[in-house]
Amino acid sequence: MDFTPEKQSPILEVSLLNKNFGGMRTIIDLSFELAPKECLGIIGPNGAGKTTLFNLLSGIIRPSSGKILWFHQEIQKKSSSEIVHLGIARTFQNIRLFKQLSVLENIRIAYDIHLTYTPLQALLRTALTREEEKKSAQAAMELLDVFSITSLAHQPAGSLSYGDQRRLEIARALALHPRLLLLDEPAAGMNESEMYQLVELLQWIQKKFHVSMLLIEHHMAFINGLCDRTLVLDFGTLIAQGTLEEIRHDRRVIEAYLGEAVT
Amino acid sequence: MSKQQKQIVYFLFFSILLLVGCRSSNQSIKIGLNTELTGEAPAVGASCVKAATLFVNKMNQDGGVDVGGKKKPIELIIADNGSKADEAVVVAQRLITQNEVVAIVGPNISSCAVPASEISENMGCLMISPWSTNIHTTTKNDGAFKKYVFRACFTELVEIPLLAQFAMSHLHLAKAAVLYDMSSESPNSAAHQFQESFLKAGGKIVAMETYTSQDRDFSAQLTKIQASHPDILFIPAYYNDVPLIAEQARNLGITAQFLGYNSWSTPEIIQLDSHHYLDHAYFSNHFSTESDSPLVKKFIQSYQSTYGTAPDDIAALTYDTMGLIVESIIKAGSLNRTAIANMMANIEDFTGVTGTYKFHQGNHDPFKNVIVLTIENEKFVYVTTLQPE
Amino acid sequence: MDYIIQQVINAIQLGSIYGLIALGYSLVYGVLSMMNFAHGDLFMLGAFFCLLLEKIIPLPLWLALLLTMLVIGCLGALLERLAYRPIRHAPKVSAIITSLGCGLILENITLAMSPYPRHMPTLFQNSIFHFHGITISSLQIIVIGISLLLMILLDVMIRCTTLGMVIRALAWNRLMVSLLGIPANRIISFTFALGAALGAAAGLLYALTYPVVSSSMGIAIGWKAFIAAVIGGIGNMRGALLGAFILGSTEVMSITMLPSTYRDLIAYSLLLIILIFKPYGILGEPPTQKI
Amino acid sequence: MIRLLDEFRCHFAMLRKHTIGLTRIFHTDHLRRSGSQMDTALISKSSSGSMDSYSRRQTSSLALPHQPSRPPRHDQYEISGLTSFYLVVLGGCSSFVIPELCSNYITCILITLAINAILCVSLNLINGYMGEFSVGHAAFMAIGAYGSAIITVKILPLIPFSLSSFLTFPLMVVAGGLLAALVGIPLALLSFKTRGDYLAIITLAFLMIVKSALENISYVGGPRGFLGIPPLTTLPWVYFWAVVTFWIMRHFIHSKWGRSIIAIREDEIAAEAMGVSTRSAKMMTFVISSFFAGIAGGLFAHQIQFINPSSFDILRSTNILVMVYLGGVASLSGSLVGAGVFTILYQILQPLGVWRMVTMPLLLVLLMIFRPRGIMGYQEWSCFKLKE
Repeated sequence: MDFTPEKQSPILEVSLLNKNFGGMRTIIDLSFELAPKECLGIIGPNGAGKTTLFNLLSGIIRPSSGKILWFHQEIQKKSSSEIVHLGIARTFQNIRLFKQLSVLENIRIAYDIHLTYTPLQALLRTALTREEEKKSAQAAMELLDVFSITSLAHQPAGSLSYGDQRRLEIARALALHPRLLLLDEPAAGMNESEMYQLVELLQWIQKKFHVSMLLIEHHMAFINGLCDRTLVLDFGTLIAQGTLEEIRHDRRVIEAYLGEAVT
Repeated sequence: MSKQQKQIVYFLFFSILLLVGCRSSNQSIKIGLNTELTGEAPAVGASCVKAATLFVNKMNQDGGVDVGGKKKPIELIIADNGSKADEAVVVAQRLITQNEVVAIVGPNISSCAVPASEISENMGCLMISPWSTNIHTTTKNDGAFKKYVFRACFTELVEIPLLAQFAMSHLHLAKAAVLYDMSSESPNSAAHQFQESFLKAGGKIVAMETYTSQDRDFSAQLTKIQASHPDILFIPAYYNDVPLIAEQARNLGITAQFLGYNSWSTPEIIQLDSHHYLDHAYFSNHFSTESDSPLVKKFIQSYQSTYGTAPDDIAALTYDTMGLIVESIIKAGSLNRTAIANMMANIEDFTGVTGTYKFHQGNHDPFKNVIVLTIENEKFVYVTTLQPE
Repeated sequence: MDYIIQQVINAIQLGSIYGLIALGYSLVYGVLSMMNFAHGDLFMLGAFFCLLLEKIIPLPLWLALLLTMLVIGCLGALLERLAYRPIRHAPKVSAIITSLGCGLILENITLAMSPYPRHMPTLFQNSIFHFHGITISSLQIIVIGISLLLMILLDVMIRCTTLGMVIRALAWNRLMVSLLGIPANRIISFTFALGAALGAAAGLLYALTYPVVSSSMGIAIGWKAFIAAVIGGIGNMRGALLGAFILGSTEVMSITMLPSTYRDLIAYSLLLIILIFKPYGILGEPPTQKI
Repeated sequence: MIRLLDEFRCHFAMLRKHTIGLTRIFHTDHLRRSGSQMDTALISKSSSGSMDSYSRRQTSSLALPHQPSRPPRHDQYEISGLTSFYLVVLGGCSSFVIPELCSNYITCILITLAINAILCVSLNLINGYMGEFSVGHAAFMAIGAYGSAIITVKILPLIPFSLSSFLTFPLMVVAGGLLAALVGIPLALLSFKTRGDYLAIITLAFLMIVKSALENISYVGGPRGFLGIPPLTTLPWVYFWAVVTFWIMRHFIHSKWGRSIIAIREDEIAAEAMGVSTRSAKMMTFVISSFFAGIAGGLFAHQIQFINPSSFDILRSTNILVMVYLGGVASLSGSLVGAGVFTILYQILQPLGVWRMVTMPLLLVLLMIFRPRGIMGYQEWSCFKLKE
């Protein structure tokens, strides 16, 4: 099988990744690669280890063994914030916004990784600090405009509707200017039309910002609209990968979803 | 002027008005009482207030104090310092500048008295601590006495060596253990003073154990003390800890003679010791209710009839402090703070309920006898009087 | 050897009293995840109430214990109803501050009413046994006995009864429990009452052992018992006991081996060391968080 | 009689007018924490900014039925930067004038108020902005107090030439603060591993350790206390330090680090996922907070002239906590209000004696029930906000 649409060296290589919680093996010998600008979908039944994989990639938990290479650099031992600085941003399955802060502040906190002033400069509020702060506020507003939630800029993030919260979380991740975006069920809780709007938005984002994407989703239509390739996880192992069409006819995938009786 | 600026001006104007406050003056002699009504030693403050009120009522019934030919009543201003150093400072400042007192009685606890004395000294207002035994209450860093600060009690430098001597020569006991409250200032210094004096007197210290304020379980320390088989157990501790220590010591089988110092003297100690573990314990004190002096008898009688209890040493010392202040006001013949303080320094023969006061040669610590008491039948019983050399 | 055994007895006695108070902290924390800093003052009130009771009508120990537990238990429930329930949904910190405030109120009301320490009357004839240089009093045996009995009763109640199951369920998911038709508020009040009653029992036993009762006794002992609960893993009943005995024996041991001035220094350093290696106490589990 | 009533009503109306005016000056609105002018400017700018047609179509098609965008209110009572500068200068002048005009007692209360405000704002950084619960703040204060006192009393006399206290005093206070900050580091390290209630206990244990250690060090007087500290703390000095503290705090809060600790308060994992290095943010917060607590300690030592370990017990920590939560968490103005209300109430309630100790916590509990965030929780007077 030809895994990569273009013959380029992969930006993310995961090899023989394992994660044990106590005696539970949630990720078993997982290996895959991600090409630049590729959008990779991850599907699998509940408890397959999809979110655990994201937690491993984003440094929230450490793998038991195995390697994660990001531009040929091992990142499996790095902390979450270091990984963000290397260009991997994520969203969460159960939205983790800073709920009491305003929408604008949520974005600005993410944008802060681009600010370069030193603590001393911050305490003295030098010209550089003021200029950078101003720029960051502007950039945050522009980003809100892209997601058309400008009018909500001063609402507390927790008061937003579910769909808006999802979008805000994606906007917040984009403010980090990542090269890889990990989206954990971005369309959960959205209706059909909202979902299609999100697909369009994500397509536009991918083109505009040149980001690769890795997304967990249950809606096949969503995956179909966005992803170049799809990985299927079951009980922590990779049971299939390829285009959606290829997967759809894979025996093991059907077994995993529908049980062994159907062949 | 814009509306906004106007408002700021208003705001500042009102706040300055508020700050300047109101000042009043009338014809009474104001004496401040800076004492510990709350905090770690409320009993001390309560006795202090009782005695001072008793004194003021008596003086006012007699028509007041003769100041330069005019009789003026005394007004007592009672303030609580919460047994805290910073509060004591604020209270001292308030008494001096807001209430415009001519003299301050208290604080009693050294940790409050030392910082408050600095305020009195800087602002030139007489302050007499009835009960503080820390040398730094009346002396500056260089050892010289503060001009405006006195005390009505003897210091531990006088008391403890005499007590150590008493233990050696009267009781003939030479092996001592000490259990003291290390986090309280006075017991801590008394313990170390005792260690020094007792060694000098030829005795032996077999154990020095400590606890911190609020502790109730002393069994571990006492077990350790028991292993060293002392003849004397010296317990410099506040009155509420002593009965507990005594009980736990006796229950553990310690038979040593208990010895205490002036912190024991509150009658509360007897009430707390309902099983008489403290019987025949000796302690040094400022004051004994068994004196034959008519002055003392009269004081005890009026105190008893007013409050229903016998006065303790803090009450007696406060009473004397008030007497000292009035004495120097009469001698000075004016309400000038400096004049009163100068007169105070020259008092050589004031007889109070706790003995005769002498402040000679610029010494602001009075020259007084130490009384030894023992506890028998729920009473403090007079044993002997120790004369300082 | 006698010396060591004597110190071990001292440690057990100290530990069992810390344990009884620590249980109250853990019980309330387990159900509401709230640090009830007023617990130390309920402990103090237990001692005061019993003192008052004995002044009015001299009662035997068991009756005094029951009555004290009952009354202070009700007081605990009242405190929960008046002060803690209105802020149950407020930020966690305001609950902590409220409990600190309630503690101060209780302490200072007692101080205002009774500024002097009081002597606790004895409720039974205390006899002292000496063998081979070791001293044990009947009081010590009774105190340790009652503490252990109460601890076991509580453990059995939490583990084996329906009520205990509901309390444990509340600790996991309060909303779900009320959705199941169980009157969660009443159970929470009851848990508070239970915690307060345990504290009061500890107060009574403490006052019997160290018969001077003062308004400030709650703070000093309360904080120590709280630390004991944390060492063991707060919210965990057995952990609270373990922590209490560890703290008690550390205190006694540091006095035995070193100059007693270093006792607090050592006891609290031990706490820090334990929390460095076991950030959630010895038996405690880190709060699970779904990411 | 009626005339009297009328007069009274007149008076009351006037008073109300002034109060309203005052509240408007210190305008509070938590939704506008980030400053309104800037945002209006940005909205207009970004909407006319360059965006390709695709995205514009997106925008229109994506638009959900939102509430119509609120035009930001313009407030005529907003204090401009220049006015607040004048206010600060005016305060500075009055700090020189007040000790001359008013009694020492008033001066002393104002000094205490300023020291309390510094303590309060430094604790607010940890408890309010970062959302941790520290009960050990008195320990930092103690270290600052002892540190600066040691330098003043023991080390300065060793220097052969004499320096004016005007030069040395700020240095000593800063040295005390630095010492406290140094001791804050291990506590920050512990805060990496633990959170919430357990961290509260760690800070408590830390306080006990510091107090117990001070009691055991005879060099600083042990339980007898440290004597003979010169009375260098004057109203202008504390005013200066309070202004410096609030100024630096204001800048810190509105910097990226300030935002990052607020993010930690809201959600630590999300903050980490947004590139916030929680470790360095926590370290910085603890160091800054303990530094200013140390400064307050140094000022306190040179005000009271006597310090002993029991001055820095749990009760003092509790008092600082009360001020923070009374005034309001995560608010600089709240810290000022909290310290002010606490200090003044404490003096006003003095005639109540023991019952004062009941009234204060009772007020606190009522406040927690009816206004759990404190007087100014999460709100800010405009003079404490930053223009961008």
